[in-house]
Amino acid sequence: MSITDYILIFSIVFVMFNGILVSVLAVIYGERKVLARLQQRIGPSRTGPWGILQTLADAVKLVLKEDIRPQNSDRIIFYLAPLIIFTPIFMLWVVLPFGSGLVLGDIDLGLFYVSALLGLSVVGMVAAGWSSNSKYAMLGSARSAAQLISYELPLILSILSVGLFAQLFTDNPFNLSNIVHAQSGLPFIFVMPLAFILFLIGGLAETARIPFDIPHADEEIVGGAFVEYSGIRWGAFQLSEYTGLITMAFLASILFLGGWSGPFSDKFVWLQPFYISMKTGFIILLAFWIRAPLPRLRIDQLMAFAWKVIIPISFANFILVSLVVFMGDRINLPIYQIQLILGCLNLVSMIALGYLITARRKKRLAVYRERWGEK
Amino acid sequence: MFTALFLFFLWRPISLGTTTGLFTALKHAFRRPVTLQYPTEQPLLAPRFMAHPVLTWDFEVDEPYCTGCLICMKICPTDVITVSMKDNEKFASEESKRRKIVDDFKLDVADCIMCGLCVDYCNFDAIVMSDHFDASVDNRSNLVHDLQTLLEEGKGQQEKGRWSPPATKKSQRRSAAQAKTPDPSSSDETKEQPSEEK
Amino acid sequence: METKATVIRDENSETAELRINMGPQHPATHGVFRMVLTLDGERVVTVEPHIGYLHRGSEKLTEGENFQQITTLFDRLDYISNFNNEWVYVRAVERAMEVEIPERAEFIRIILGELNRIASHFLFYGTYGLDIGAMNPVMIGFRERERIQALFEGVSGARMMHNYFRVGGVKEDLPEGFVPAVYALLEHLKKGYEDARDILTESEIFIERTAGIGALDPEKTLDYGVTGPVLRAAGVDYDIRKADPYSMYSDIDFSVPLGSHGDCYDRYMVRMLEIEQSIKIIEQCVKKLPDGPIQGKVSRILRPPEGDFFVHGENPRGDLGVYLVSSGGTVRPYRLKIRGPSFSNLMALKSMMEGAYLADSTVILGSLDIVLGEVDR
Amino acid sequence: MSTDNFNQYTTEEFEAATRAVLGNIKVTVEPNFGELGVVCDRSDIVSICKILKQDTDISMEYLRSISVVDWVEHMEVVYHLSSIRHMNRIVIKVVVPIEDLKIDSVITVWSGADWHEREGHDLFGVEFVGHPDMSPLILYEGFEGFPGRKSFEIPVQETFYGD
Repeated sequence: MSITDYILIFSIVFVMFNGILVSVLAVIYGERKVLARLQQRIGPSRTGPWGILQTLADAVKLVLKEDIRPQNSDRIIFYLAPLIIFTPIFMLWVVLPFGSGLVLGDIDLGLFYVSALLGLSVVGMVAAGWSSNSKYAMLGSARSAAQLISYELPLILSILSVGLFAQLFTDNPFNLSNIVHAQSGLPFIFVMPLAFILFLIGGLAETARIPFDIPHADEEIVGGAFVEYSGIRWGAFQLSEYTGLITMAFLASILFLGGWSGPFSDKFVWLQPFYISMKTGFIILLAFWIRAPLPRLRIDQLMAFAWKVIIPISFANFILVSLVVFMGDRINLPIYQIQLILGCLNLVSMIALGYLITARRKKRLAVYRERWGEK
Repeated sequence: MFTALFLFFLWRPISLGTTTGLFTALKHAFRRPVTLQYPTEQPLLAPRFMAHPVLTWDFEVDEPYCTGCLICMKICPTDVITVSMKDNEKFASEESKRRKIVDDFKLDVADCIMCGLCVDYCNFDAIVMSDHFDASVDNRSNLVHDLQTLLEEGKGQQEKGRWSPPATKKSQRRSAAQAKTPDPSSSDETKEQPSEEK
Repeated sequence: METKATVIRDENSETAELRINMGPQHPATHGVFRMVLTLDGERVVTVEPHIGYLHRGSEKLTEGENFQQITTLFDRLDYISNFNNEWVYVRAVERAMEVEIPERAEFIRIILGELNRIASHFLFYGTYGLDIGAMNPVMIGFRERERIQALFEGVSGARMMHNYFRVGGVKEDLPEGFVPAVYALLEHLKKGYEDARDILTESEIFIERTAGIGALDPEKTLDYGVTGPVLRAAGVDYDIRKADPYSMYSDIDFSVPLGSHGDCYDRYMVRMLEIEQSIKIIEQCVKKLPDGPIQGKVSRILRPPEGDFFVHGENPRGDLGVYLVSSGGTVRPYRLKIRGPSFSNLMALKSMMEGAYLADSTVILGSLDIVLGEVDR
Repeated sequence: MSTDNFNQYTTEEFEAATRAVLGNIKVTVEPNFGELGVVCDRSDIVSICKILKQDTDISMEYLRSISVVDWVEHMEVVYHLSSIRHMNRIVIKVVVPIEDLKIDSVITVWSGADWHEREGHDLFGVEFVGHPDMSPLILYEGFEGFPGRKSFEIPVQETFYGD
């Protein structure tokens, strides 16, 4: 490689890195603003016009803050943990396509790469919690280890079902760009809404957002694994949290919402990043909305939900998709028919599940109705 | 057709508890915020609002109403008032009816709990609760208000009309046990009640 | 559902119990309360409450204050329900001095006291939502409480530390336009109550988190001297407004919501339904509000006769009792003991929390709705 | 638990019933400002409390508070009891001599006596014999003196105004 290549790579990485940082600032600002509106407040309004510089001001404050390390903490791991948690999330962005051809590394096993890196952040969490020499941090890291590992399964299973289905369209179904190309006709959300919902739930849990924010649980263990961190190291954790959220939303829009494709996206290439960021933004907004009124689950309920509800459904969904794809391929059905069959099966199973869950929810609600309902 | 199907099959699972909460939150997003942007928007204080007490000025005789009778000092639950009295020079020249007048008056706002007992118990209506709520200073010793400061603040309060002249108020208190106080503390809903819907 | 579960251990593995210190600086301990939890994984094995961080010696201070000045101390006991505190204190002195209180003053006291109860319960709603992790409730709770406080400011001049109730009546008459303002406020409160209910009451996650958690049976609640909504959630019909009616409560039509299981969910529901009942009481009182004097005949210097008097009233948190010992003819009480409801309610914490999850510890503590100003005094 | 099934006593009836229940024990039973006052010896306090709680006619199941009053020559421990079924109230007053500030703990009767007794020990130095844990509740460990007592001087603290 010549020197110009290095400069090119460096400048691309520089631009992407800073682009992600800026978008994290924007997402944090957006979260504060949206949450404020959902709570009938105004939100940040003083720093800059409409307070848009608020997160920047916070970031500057974090940089200027004293970097404190607890006395008996493990020095090396304590300093390493933010990096461990920080790096894999950013490495994900290598394979995420912003448009047709607009991707750093268009590797064939993109889906595997993504699922491998998604599992890495738990190492950083455990490292941070263990090295802090704080009981709260240790509880938090234990919680996040349990939660992240449990919810990885449904997440990866739903990702794989997308890969399975994309097999019908392309030879390289695990390439993210190919997956997007496969959705130029019909986004996968209409074909397999079940997988989409599973992905959303898994993604919310992976990014530890309400109602699954048990690893942080401000009211119980005051922030979890990174209680003892301060200044920019704490900022690194926060940064990777929100980058994780953006990544999840981005992945969801690539895997299920058709990525960059949209009206006229073939004609005007500049529309493609716009479309994909719109879709990402929509999913992020959804996460904000869910955050506002919902209480947090308890750890045992969360685990029960993962292992008793979500993971069986994910397996069933995976088997359903693979069966339909396999059979459809075998009897040479046209793709639209396979899509129709899978969509209908998904809808039916969703309705069935809906009723099952309703029965379960009613059992919960019966507590209210029996005790306090109208007599 | 699809909508009908959707409603028929999916509405029931959706319309339960948690979802109601989600939609309630969404409803709030379209209401006017209840925030009061404090330094730019000043709160509307009630006429009865109580910040620390200040002393009033008798413009007719050009002297304070306070005679330094010490009752506020005695009734103060946190002992923040220190008063001393002196002979009134204007009484000798028959300008004033007050035989004694306040000599020194110290109020420690840092410890004042704004209970209003001193105003209640003052026999000469010489003390009044101000509406000076943002009393922060950069040094605690600045929170000890002396006679001059209190009188100046009191004059400001009198100009704002937060205080009625003693003749009426004194008789009011006398008859307080019998009659309803006609103190025109007009609107009580002082904080604005923002209309809920957008 | 079952909180008291046995912990299954692998005999070969070595486990250690973890002692963590929750508080006095912890976001969910509602003030400067501290508890030392011994954890087995996520389970709480023992809990050791520590109080006293906010001890200001209120009882001792009263011995050096005049009877008029003590009201200010009572404002600062349970700083969420100030009117109710003042009320119990002035009733104690009135009981000692046998003062007749004019009817208008009584109605003013009931209206303000019940409004304060609503404010307190809304605050509970907000903080309880936050304890469980929901963010919206706290804004709704504070929004409605703010409205009530704005009305209080118009009446007494202060938003929290009112010092408005006097022995024999109230400080000054209600401001003009109070009645329409109360009606407008009640309309807002009803709407706010509906918002509050929609977000938490029927939410499955909320029910999942609270139902069956921290249950106390009636015998145990009484054994610990627990009162207020926590007692009524256990199904014991004991509301001092009904059981030992004071003021004009015997003339007012209202019901006492009762729970059946005594768990956190019932406590929440009892408080929420009490908001409804309080609104009902206020509506009746505003309708009945007579004209007339607001201050009974009391001398300016209060000298209760010799004797000891125990007066209690139904605070939002329970049974606030004031034990007033007067040595006769003095302007200061000889001894004044305050029996705070939160103080007794907190004693039951141990039996509720042991065996529960760590995450439940804040839920249980929140459901007691303690105010440390009253626990430590 | 409701009040319907139980008799509502008048004051006199209740006084008589209490007297009858406490038949063997040497006590003075007389009205005390709207409540029923029982003055007893300090050695009898636990047995009296047990009887009052367990007797179905009295059933003082709710201990409202335990107060200590410092009368300089002696201390007085005052128990306020209440019955939720009957809505009756009893005040038990026990004199404890200043030389020997000891009284039996009633924690075996009501668990709710726990912190009240610890508080009494903290502020007045009354020792409740039989209480499992008499460590300071409200005051910090190592606090000198008993701040509830009349003899305790509140230390005067000068307000600090900085420069």
